[in-house]
Amino acid sequence: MTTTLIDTAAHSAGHNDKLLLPHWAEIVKIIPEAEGVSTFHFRFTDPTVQNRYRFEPGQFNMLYVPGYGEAAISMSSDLETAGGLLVHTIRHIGNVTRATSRLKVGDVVGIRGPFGTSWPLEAIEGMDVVIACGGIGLPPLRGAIYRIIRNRARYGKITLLYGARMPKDLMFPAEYEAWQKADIDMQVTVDRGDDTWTGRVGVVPMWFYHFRVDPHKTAVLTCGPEIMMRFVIYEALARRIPSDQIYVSLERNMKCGQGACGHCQQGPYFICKDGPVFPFKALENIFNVEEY
Amino acid sequence: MTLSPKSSLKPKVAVYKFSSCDGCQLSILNMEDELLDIASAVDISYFLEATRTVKPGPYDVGIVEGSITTPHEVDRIKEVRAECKYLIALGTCATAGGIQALRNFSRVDDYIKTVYAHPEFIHTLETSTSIANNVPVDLEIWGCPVNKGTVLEVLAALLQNRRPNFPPSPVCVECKRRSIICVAVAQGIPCLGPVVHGGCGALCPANGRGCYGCFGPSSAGNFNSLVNTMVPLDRYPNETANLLRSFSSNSPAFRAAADAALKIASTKEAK
Amino acid sequence: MTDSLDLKIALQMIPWFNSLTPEHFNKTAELTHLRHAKAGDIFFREGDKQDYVYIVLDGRVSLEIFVPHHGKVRFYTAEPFDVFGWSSVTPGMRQRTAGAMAVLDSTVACIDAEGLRNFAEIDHDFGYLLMRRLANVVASRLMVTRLQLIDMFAGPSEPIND
Amino acid sequence: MTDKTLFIGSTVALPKPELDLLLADLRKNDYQTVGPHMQDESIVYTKIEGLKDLPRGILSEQNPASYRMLQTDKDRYFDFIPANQSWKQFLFPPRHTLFSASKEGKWQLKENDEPAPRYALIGVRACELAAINIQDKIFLREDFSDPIYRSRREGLFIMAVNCLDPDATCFCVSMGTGPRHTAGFDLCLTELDEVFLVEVGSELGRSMLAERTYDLPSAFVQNAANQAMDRATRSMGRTMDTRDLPELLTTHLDADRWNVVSKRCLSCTNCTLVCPTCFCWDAVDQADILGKSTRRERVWDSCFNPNYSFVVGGNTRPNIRSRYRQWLTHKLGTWKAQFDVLGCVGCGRCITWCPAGIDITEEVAAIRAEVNS
Repeated sequence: MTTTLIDTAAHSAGHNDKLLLPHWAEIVKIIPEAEGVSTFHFRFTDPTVQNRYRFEPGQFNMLYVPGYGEAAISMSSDLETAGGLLVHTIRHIGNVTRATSRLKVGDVVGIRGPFGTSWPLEAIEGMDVVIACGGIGLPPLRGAIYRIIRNRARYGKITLLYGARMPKDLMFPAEYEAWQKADIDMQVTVDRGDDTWTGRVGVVPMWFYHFRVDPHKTAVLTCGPEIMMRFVIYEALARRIPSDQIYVSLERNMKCGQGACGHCQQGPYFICKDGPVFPFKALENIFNVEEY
Repeated sequence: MTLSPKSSLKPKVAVYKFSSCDGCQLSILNMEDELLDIASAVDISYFLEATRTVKPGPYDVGIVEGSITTPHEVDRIKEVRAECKYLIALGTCATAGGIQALRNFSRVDDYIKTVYAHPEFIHTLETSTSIANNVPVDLEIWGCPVNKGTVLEVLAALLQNRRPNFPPSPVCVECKRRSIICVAVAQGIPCLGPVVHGGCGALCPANGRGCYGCFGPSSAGNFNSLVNTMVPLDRYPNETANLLRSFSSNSPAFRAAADAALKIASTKEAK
Repeated sequence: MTDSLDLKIALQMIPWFNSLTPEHFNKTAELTHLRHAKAGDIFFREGDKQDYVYIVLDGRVSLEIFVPHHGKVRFYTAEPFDVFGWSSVTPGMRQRTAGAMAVLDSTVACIDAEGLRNFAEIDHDFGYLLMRRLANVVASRLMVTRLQLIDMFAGPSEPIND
Repeated sequence: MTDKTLFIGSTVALPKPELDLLLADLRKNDYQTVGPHMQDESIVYTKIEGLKDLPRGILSEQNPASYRMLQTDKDRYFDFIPANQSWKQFLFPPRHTLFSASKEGKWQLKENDEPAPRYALIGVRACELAAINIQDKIFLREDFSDPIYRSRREGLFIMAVNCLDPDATCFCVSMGTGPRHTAGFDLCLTELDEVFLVEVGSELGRSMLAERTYDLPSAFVQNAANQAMDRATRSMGRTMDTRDLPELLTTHLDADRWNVVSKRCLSCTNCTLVCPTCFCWDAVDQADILGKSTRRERVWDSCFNPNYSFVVGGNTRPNIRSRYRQWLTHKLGTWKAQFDVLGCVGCGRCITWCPAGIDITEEVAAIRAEVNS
């Protein structure tokens, strides 16, 4: 059997006997975030499902739009913050995700889940945490940020490194102030700034050049384009942060979410069930192999 | 491309014919069960094969059957392109030049002299070429003739603003999903299936024939290996080369593969 | 006097200066002056030929190129202890290829590049340390540039299969 | 009069015509009897009623990219080696509708509640049973149980048959899966010229066989069967050195051999689709033109399909080299980490049915040689 790397939350939607059969969920709210990105709040139409549904930040659902198909999307909040609703921040670039961009409040989609492993929020208690994310990689970490803020005293220094292409592409800018107030060191950077941008211009891994970390008590959570994560990992390892304290969220083509359809395999793992969140230690031999 | 059947104006669709046998247009007309739904979703504004009533352009979607073989057609396809927002090349004539592209491999004058009593009246081009060789095309539907299910799926996808569901998997996938026995392995029949875009439902292998490649090259095909694999199975001289030089002969991948097949055969002969 | 004391204290904060011998440190300090810039102040413009290399002590300085039809594009910000204007120290020093402007109120150490180059010529031990530091700066800048060049946050070029 | 009481583990001699009655009994017990049948110059697995449907006197001759049948006049039915079809198609069907959805006001789901067919598989070889056991580990896990597979697997009757005449592409001995059955069947046949020796493997098998007329096998017959099976074990067409296989492959992802094989590989998916253990599938929607109804279907997929590994930004395995490497390193490497077994049973289908004749045993040997050189 595959080694379970992280203690995951038990699957709560009980789909074992109903293969790929989604539950309908109604759109309660839509918030435009940036160009081509919006956040959807969903409520299951079946109250039993709604009440039973639990997940941990970092996990994902399969969203189904009838006629279009399914897409794997991470939760971008946690249940407590969202008042029990399911929150997904979706970038409308694929067949299914573009279809969601045309949905309105009151429309329904199918949801299966939750699937996969979650951010190791308990395991890293007592540590300094560097959250390094880019682009659409922040939403899968937002639930973790909320969770950390609620239990702020249990963690050391928290730094959020967040990069985007341009200032207008930044997700959730309205929340940065609150996060800052919760004693999160916000290090926001863009690839290209304009005249009005007084923040940092550069890339996320650059932060490591400017700040010292205590490798033994620092955990890194990273999510974003694989190339960005590669450099974050490289910089973190160069600062002697152990590879089992660096957590990576991977993305692959997924059809089932249950390690059965085969699509998301990388090396010995099914990214959908053994991941998406892995300690980098588990990926050391496969992460940088070209086209593997 | 966004078409919405919900808007008060249904998208206007035009169907054109160039050099072809009309078989692909017939595939559209053959959708008896679905024609009512289609008519309720789109406005067939120009379709001479079906009706003489013509509504003026411009059109939202143009569906073009046939290849470009005359100077007149070269001009006309430009007009068609200009009056259609979204242009679909329908069938292998439109996507690769069709069977009439065989002329590209010889001298067209010789044919004309042989066939016509008064060759001076014939105005034709040296070559038969695809629509995309002449004007930009938004989508190509391969097949000789096209699979009507594919045409429906494309129309549905356009109306629903999604990617049409015809993955670039080879014909072999369709054979195996239908439990059809591989004709190449079990009967030694040359078959282009491994490198041909699926979509026909493995029609020929299901009838004990090798794939003729009328759905054109699949994006992942290994043509070199195909030629090395199939030429040794040839039951008569140049069988594999002839398969490659049939319906889709003028697609670049098939052209190169046919040349390679002929080369292997001639080296063998020399030995 | 006070100014030079301030300067030395400021320079001691920079990690690289800590690794210098007292002689090298003092010599470099002699070539350096502090500049307190207000947000919006310009350090240099594209095409300038002034001859300083800078180290940010506090604040933020942006490097920008004017691109016709796009206005000023900020492609890098120098943060505390970052070096900018480093090409002044390289042997083939030409004119500035980008502009530098303080985006926040900033304190910047300005080092006379010609003096630095001359000192490095005379004292190769110092020259080695200087060039080693510079190589690191250039390497990190190159890494950043590559990542920006990849445009990794841009949408996919091919349709995605979901 | 000898004691003819049957136990699990008993072996009896069944006159060949009795097989017809045995299959009829199975059908009376609501089983669909499926087994080998000649069709399209090959053997397929399809509905059969009795001996008349079985390939009488047929021998097979398999080589890379070639399957041929030889007709003999022998009154024997299981001397051929199975062709491209495997029992996978009955337990994990190539196409299966998952549900349909239609929009009448709101979207409504309609599950596919078609009852699972109850199959009696007639003529399952040892390598094929091993393959079923491997797919059990994939589809019937503690954390995931595939309802389509499970419902078909639970109702399954397995009439196994011992292989006596392996072909040139067989290597089940190397994989430790055959040619002789050891367990996991309801009944197991060993075919002799005159009779079937039938071993009882389960209570269900015992009860089905108990109705038939049979004899206790003579020592001579038993001996003949054992000799035939020993001969089969010694006449494997191919071998594969499985020592340290997962490590060998997963630590040599940069071997030059991947480049060599990628020049031959057609990326046509045949090896994966004929493989009795390959389990990849895709799920696709088929919507009507008005977008008011759709059917979601599960279909066999393959890691060689160009769309298989698409993610935002492109294909993670854009080349044939990376796709072939994924297949082989999974099948003979990481499969072990995932399911505690290798994904290959040595049936040789991928060798026979690869149009380019790529030989998995040869590829492994080549990588081993490259690594050791």
